[in-house]
Amino acid sequence: MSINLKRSNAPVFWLLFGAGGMLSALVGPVLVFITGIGVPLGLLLPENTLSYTHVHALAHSWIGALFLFAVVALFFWHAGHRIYHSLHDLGLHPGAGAKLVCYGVPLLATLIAVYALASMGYS
Amino acid sequence: MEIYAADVAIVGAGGAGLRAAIAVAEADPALRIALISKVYPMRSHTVAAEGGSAAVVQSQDSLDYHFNDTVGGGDWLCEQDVVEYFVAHCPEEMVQLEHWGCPWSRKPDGHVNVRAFGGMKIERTWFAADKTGFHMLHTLFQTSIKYPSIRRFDEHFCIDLVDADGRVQGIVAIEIRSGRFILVKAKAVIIATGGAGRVFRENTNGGIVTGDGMALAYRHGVALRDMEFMQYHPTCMPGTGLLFTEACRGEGGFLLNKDGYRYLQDYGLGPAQDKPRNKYMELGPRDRLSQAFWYEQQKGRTLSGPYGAYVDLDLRHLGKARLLERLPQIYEMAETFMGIDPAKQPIPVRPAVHYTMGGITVDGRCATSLPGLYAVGECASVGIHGANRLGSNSLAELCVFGKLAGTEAASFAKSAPSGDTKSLVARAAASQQRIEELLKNSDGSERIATLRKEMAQSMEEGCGIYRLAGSMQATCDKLMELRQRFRNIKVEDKSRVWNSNWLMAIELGYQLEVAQAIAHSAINRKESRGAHQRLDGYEKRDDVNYLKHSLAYFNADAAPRIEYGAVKITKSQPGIRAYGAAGDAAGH
Amino acid sequence: MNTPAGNGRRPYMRSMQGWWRRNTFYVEYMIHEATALFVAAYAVVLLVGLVRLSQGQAAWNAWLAALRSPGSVVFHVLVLAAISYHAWTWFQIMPRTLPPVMLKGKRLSAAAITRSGLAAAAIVTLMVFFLVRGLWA
Amino acid sequence: MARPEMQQDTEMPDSGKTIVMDVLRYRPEQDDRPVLQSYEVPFSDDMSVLQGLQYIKDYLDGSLSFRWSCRMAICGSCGMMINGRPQLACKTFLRDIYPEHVRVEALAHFPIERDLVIVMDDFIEKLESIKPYIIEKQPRPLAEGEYLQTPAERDLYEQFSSCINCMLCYAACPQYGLNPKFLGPGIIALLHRYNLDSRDAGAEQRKPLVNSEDGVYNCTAVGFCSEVCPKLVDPANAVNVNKMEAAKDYFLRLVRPRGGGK
Repeated sequence: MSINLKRSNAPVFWLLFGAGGMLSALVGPVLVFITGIGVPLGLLLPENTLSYTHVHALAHSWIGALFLFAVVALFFWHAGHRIYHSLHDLGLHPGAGAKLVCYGVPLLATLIAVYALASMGYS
Repeated sequence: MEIYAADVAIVGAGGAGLRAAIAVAEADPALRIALISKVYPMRSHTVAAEGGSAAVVQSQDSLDYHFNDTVGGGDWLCEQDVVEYFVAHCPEEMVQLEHWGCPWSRKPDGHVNVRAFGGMKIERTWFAADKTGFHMLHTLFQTSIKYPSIRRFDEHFCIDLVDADGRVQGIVAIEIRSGRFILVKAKAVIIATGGAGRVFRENTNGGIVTGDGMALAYRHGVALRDMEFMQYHPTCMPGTGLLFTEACRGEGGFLLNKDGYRYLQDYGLGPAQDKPRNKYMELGPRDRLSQAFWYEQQKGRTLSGPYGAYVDLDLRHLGKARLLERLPQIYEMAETFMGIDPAKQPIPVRPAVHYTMGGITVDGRCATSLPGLYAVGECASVGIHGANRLGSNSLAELCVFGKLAGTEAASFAKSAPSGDTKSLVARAAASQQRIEELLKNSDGSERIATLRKEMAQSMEEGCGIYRLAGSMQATCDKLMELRQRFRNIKVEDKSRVWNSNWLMAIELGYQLEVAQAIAHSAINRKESRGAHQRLDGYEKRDDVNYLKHSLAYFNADAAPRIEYGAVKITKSQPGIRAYGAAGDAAGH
Repeated sequence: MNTPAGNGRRPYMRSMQGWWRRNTFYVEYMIHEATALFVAAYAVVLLVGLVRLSQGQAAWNAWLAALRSPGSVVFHVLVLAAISYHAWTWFQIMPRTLPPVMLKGKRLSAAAITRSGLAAAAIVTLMVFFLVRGLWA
Repeated sequence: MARPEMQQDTEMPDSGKTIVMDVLRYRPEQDDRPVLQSYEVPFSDDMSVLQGLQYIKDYLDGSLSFRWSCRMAICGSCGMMINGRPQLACKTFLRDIYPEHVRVEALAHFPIERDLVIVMDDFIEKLESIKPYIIEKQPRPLAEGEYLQTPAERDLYEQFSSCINCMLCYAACPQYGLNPKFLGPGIIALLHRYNLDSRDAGAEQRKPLVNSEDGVYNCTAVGFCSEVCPKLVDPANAVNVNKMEAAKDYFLRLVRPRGGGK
């Protein structure tokens, strides 16, 4: 047997996966409810909860922007990593292409999120 | 035939074999070591030892106490000079294991903790919860990986020793996975194959404990010594014989008969007290406790279950927390195998065969009468157990004498010349042919299991806790008959890859010969001593005629020849073996 | 058959095909892994929202309007179920991923760690909910 | 037909009942692939699956091969798939399956040598690779006595030292099945055991294995390894705690001066 002692790069992706997993476990359900169910149906939440003024103000603040960025980017990284491993689990032997997609999409999403937030400026 | 050239070959990779291998490797890294075992090392039966390993460590204890407990416990049939060496070297070996990572249980201050055990004046049993043998074995196995000169032959079944020019020069083994034969040339060979408890029906031993190494040495003219002394452990699971460690009693467990009475006080072990007291009651020696069970059974005071008579091992008063800390495996076994919660219910127990006190005759340096051949551990009789082994001396023995056997074999190997390979191969080929005959014997009609069962049943009847000439003779006759029938054994499986049917047949051959040595040694010892107790006019110890080691010599197809050898006495003259208040009165 | 002595070894390797159907533990594992698809989908929704937000009020309102479509609501109910299941399993596994957590010299049990995780999620959920409601109501 | 007498090592009360055991057979010298073979075995409430197999070997079919020894769940020999789950045959009871059939197969994810015997070379080689022994800071003479180690320090690693090398966790780990190069749960648990031992200073030497492509990150936290462990070792914990260690090492090495790390 030859044990491959080449250092794995997985820590980068694993940490992003873990952070996203923890964040989505903590705030995922409530965010989905707010944006996807509560506000659209006016359920438990006033209709103007997600008004442009409110949300833009949130995105305009450092802390709010950071939160939005973390949620969007880390959710992507979490999902991408898990999907990549699931392809392996299903015996699809993901090659470089799959890896590119599973980690490239989160990277792209991260950049877009940064761009979108930056374009709004900070107060 | 494949040939591997080693300097030292070690057969058996349990505690003793591993310790010996490490000793050889440390003695001289240039020596090539072949470590041959029919199982992977961590499966060896050392793994099942529970309670602990003896070494003097407390300031109120002394080497003399350990010596006296051992020699008195062995009913003075011990080699006293060897016992002196043993007790003096136990502490450093236990510390050595500690340095190698053995997870000994600790006191709050970080020092190693010790517990009480049967027949001991002062607590000196080092323990790792109740999995001491397991932890020692894994520690030794994993440590052995550090030494590149140890080449393991895992799952290689040793079928013969190869001797030439009056000395041992190697071994022949079957590689189990392929069925191929291999000759391991060696200038010195150490046998460390463990005991032979499976020749009895109800026993605590693993399936691999079949006396292989004993039979190998025996066939090559080395005497088996003191084979009549088979230790019955008093607290075993009825039916399966699985062991509930002596530590159950060391921690304060009680033995109760059907009236809930601590019956040991009726057998010279009292008076009964609530707290465990060394050498009293449940902390008496194993032979006495097993004998007391037998008498209780005769008096109709035992309980009765699907597997016959039993008594209760009561641990309830120790409380669940302490049981889980000190006896976790016992807890698990009682729950899994018997559906009993030992914190709430007593555990049914009865005596079962546990340990082979006798074995391959070796001197105090582990050397047999065949030059180059050494033996160590349960398969050997180095002389420290006498007629009854003290609990926790066997694990210490593996280390103390494993190391000694290793260094002795190493120095022998360095001075011995290489043998003539051609003649060794010829001898090995003859052994191979004999073993292959078993496969070719297509019209055999005797089932392995039938013969094994008849042997085990007969051994229990003739060589149990109490013995009578008539039943011992019947056992001797039965064994002779079984050896005849063995020639007609049927090995159904003719294949080569992992053919365990074949291996079981070979093991049965070993067992029958070792069983014969036991039975004939027993019938010839006309006295009662330690684990050999007779009820036919020889109820007393007879130092005049039998303060001697029995020596069983292989005698081809006939019954073994029994001779006697002197016992080395240095500082302890045979005295009264007393425990409880009587022991205190006698000054023990 | 009739192979020469000792050459009969032919270790057999079994296939891993369909391994995840072999017991309920694996099936459950695959289901909780599959929640990643829903997390990904929701992340896309949020990313689009973020981009729309940066494009101004009209774009943002269009995004909000899209969220009100029946299809979107049904989709988010599914996402809520999946992501809640993800949260549940995440905290079930958490004791296996942490070094021993000591509390007053005693090791915290696996069940206690899981309970703490679930409790934290519940608290965060309520906090976010009331923060959002309180701030903007 | 009267059934033959019971085997020697354990006498079982005769209940008159039988149970069917379907055993996956593979004899490389005659079988192309594994096939199921059924045996009808006398059944009593206290019989383990191992005792059932022993009965088959002794009285029905001597050619059935399997490993076993201690019968008390400590030697680690008799791991096998019993009704699809990795278990020790000596610790699994027929009464819990009766009257269903008992399906017995060789431990999953390992090559079958023959019948219920697997090839365990891979496990042994991995065990040898992790330096599973105390690597002392500096040698301590025996005369200085034992290392001091408090019960709390012992408790840290004790659990991981309880591994009996039965390999049930490997049979439970799909990641090992999918990629046999993965170091795997039991071995990482043992590695962790030494790293956690207050007497050991070898963690640095074992790191490259943990950090490697065959190391801890092959694990996707399925967790079944810990579920099936007969000794409650929790190998999944060892693996996942080491992911965090490996991650720390990955990033710290970037901020540590070259060669200046400890």
